[in-house]
Amino acid sequence: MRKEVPLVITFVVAIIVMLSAITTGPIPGTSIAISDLFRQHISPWMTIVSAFAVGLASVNLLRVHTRAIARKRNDWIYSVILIVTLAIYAGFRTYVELNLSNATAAANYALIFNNILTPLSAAMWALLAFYVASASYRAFRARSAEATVLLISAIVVMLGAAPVGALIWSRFPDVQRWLLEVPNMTGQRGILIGAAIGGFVTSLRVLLGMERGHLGSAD
Amino acid sequence: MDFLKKLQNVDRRIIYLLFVLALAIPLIRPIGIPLQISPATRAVYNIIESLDPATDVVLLSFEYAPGSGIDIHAIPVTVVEHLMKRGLRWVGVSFSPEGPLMMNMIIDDLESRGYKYGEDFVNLGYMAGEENAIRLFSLDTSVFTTDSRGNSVASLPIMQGISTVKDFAFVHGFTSSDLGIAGWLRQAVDPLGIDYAVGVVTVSVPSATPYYNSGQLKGLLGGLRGAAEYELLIETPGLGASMMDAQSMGHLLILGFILLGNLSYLFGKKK
Amino acid sequence: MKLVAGNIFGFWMFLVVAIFTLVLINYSKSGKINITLRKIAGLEAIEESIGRATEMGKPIHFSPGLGDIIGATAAETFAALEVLSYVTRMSAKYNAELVVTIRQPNVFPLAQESVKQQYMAAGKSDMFKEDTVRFLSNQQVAYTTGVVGFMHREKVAANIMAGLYMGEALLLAEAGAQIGAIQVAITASMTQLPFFVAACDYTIIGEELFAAGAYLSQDRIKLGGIAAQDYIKLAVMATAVAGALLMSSGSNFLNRLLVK
Amino acid sequence: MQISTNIWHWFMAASILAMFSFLYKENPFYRVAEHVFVGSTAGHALGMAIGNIHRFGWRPFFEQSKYSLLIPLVLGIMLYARFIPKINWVSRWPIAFLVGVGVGQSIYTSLRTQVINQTLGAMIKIQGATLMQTVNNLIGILGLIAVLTYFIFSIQQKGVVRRVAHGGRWLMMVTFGVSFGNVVAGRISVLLGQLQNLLGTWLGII
Repeated sequence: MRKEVPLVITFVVAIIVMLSAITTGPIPGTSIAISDLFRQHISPWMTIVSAFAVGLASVNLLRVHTRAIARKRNDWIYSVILIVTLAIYAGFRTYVELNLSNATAAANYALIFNNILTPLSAAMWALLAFYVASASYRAFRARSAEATVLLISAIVVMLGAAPVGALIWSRFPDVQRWLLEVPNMTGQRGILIGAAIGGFVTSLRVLLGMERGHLGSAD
Repeated sequence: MDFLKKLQNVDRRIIYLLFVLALAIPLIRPIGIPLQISPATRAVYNIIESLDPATDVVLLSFEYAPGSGIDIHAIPVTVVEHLMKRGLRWVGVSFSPEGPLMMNMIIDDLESRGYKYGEDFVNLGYMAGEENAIRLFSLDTSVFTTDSRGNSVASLPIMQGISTVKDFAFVHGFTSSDLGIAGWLRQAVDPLGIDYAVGVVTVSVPSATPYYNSGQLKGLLGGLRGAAEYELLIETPGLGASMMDAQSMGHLLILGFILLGNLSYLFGKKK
Repeated sequence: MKLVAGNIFGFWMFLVVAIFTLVLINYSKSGKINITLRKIAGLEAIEESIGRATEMGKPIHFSPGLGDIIGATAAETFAALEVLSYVTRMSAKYNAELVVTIRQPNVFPLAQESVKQQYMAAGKSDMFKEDTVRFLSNQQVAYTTGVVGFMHREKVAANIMAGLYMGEALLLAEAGAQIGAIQVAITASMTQLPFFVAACDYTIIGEELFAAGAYLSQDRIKLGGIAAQDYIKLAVMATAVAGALLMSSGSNFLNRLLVK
Repeated sequence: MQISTNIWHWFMAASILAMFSFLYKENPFYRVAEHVFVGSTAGHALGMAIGNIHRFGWRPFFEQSKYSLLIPLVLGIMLYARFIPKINWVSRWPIAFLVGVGVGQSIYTSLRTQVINQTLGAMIKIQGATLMQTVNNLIGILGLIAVLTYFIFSIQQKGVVRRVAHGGRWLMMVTFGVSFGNVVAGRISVLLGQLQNLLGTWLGII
């Protein structure tokens, strides 16, 4: 029972979700269409279960950091910072969510969201530009024929994408477009098809319970 | 050739410094390099030009987080500007948690200019469940009972006559991941046959291009460059246009790095 | 109940392919066919990198990617979790500390359960701790910031990244490169592959992600699945060529059949 | 030049500088920014999750008598059974549910939308209006075969197979190069946005 129930749940839910996208009309012998079953039940259920999963994950985050504080590990002060900010944001956001008509609260939340979270996020993201610069210096080297191919197509695309490229040679944008639409598209298509086939077989194994590391073994 | 050897192992911090200078200088003193407009950008412009402000409502879907910055945010800013110029109404929705807040940054600006929330535009808020939620919303827009401000969606003037995604004249997405596009195509565009265009971060342009070529996407705006092109089309320069020079310099410097890196590598190897 | 137009061919093909895959899996399971996989350079490096982590007394970091188990990315994440099983087994074998960081809350319970089970199976339950699998943040940049900080502070010896990656890939890979960790990236995320190629020691590309589980475990069921993947690919190639030839000779019969 | 007097602009500048300081080396400023960032986003998600449970579960259950919502509410609570060793196993039911949704969404679509549609994309008339188009079309079909050949695992790469697979690898390298070239522009844009914030919004020199 402990082993079978989860497998049955996965199988039944998966079949409903799958058929809901591609069938119309009621299930024979009933008046319910699978797509309605999905729309009215499975989908909102999933939103709710996912939300509980966020809670579970947050409990883990809190436990990891409260332990760090309790044991006075190096840098425990940072764990305090994390827990305090988490509590403030979670508390405030919850209040906003439960009182949607309170526009002032929403506006104040937007203030601490836009002005703290947005710059942090964008600043971290901006580090990528520096890393691209240093990676292009250190790592993009013509070590082999393959690496050279990668290098040349990257250079052509860069010249085609920036307005300055067209000033150097007016055809750069055309060559860039050709690379993008012919070899790039073909390569992408191959990778996409391969990965989709791999994904299909992997999903099939999960569907039929052949892959169940995540469900644990019998105990 | 000691110099080349040293060059091969130059401290990465020097590279960082050079890079920041190359971008900051043209930002302070722009040069004015001309810009070509791509057909995919023009396609979006033409669609919006062809809509009728009296009857048509546009759906905008925001699926990006603040982290992607202006590379994506500049796109909805200019597209919304175009909609407003033409007097078109729009409904905003989001399937990524930070989307509504990004949308509000645009809405705040519109409200300060006198446009009316609920009549000219509305922010329905965020719905969890990613692809799943896209499908649910596409089949029945009333899954949002209240908007992001707690108003009853059914009572909003702009929502009258809208019950599925097919009731919108045009759908434009803004997404920072490939999944956003694939999700919309799978769940709404292909099965329901709606007109859909999308603005993406520059990184996603290669993976989005096949969808544009196959006609599944009616238009494609790629990153800050796409925004800059669009700003030119609607003749309202904004964030994108002001930064194209610095972007060119950044490109040149990176090309220079690649070249220098390879030269020092080749000479270093010969020794 | 009827199939929606556009899915008739797709649905029957789905059934045919699924049954065919099951037959091959069963043949492989019962030993009727033996499948030997070609070498996938890089997957062997995982064990080596874990061995080195043990020598250095530093932890291994594993990330199952940024994908969720709901939506289109499900399969990539499942494939990454298969790699995680192997990494956990190796960590148990070499007594190397493993830390798994998680972005998607839905993936968290799966990864935790999976790691716990593998340690139990290896008789090393005590190696599993509350902070072995750590949720950081579901905001992708915040997750990345957390991972980068963690890798720098703990000076991880090996960094193994499997599954779906987005823009932050280079942040993760550069952080690993700066602290000198051996890095193995296993992903089908096309836009990020060039950065992994540049900054990682080993990069495993595209469908290889889905073959990794079978390759590492040599499990007969999984190997059977790989054989099925190969036949499906051959069928795709044949269809594409036949379709192109038919189109060139003026018939769009095959194209119409596929969209039925 | 006019330095901003808005407190939030100063905070924004501090965030950017804290993150950028990491370029020099890992340091306490970065650590503070990192922990604030992880904490705030995790808190935001938690608040949103509670909101979703309330909006899509709690309220419809009590106010609209949608009693079937008891199922996900119970499943959700079952996730927490993992903290109680004796009934640990029930936490696998909600996991099984989530996995089911995931598999159901991806299994058919990966075949229909990706494999079939992409194969269709390759099934085009080879002879084009111009020689260039014909060449492009040939690259399209032959390139696809080469890339797929590279991904064949159960045949050893020898002889012709090896050569075709190699061709596939080369084509993929072009693809990666294109991706890299495109990414560069995007990354620069994001950094430009930050420089604009620092130099314009905060320092007021542009």
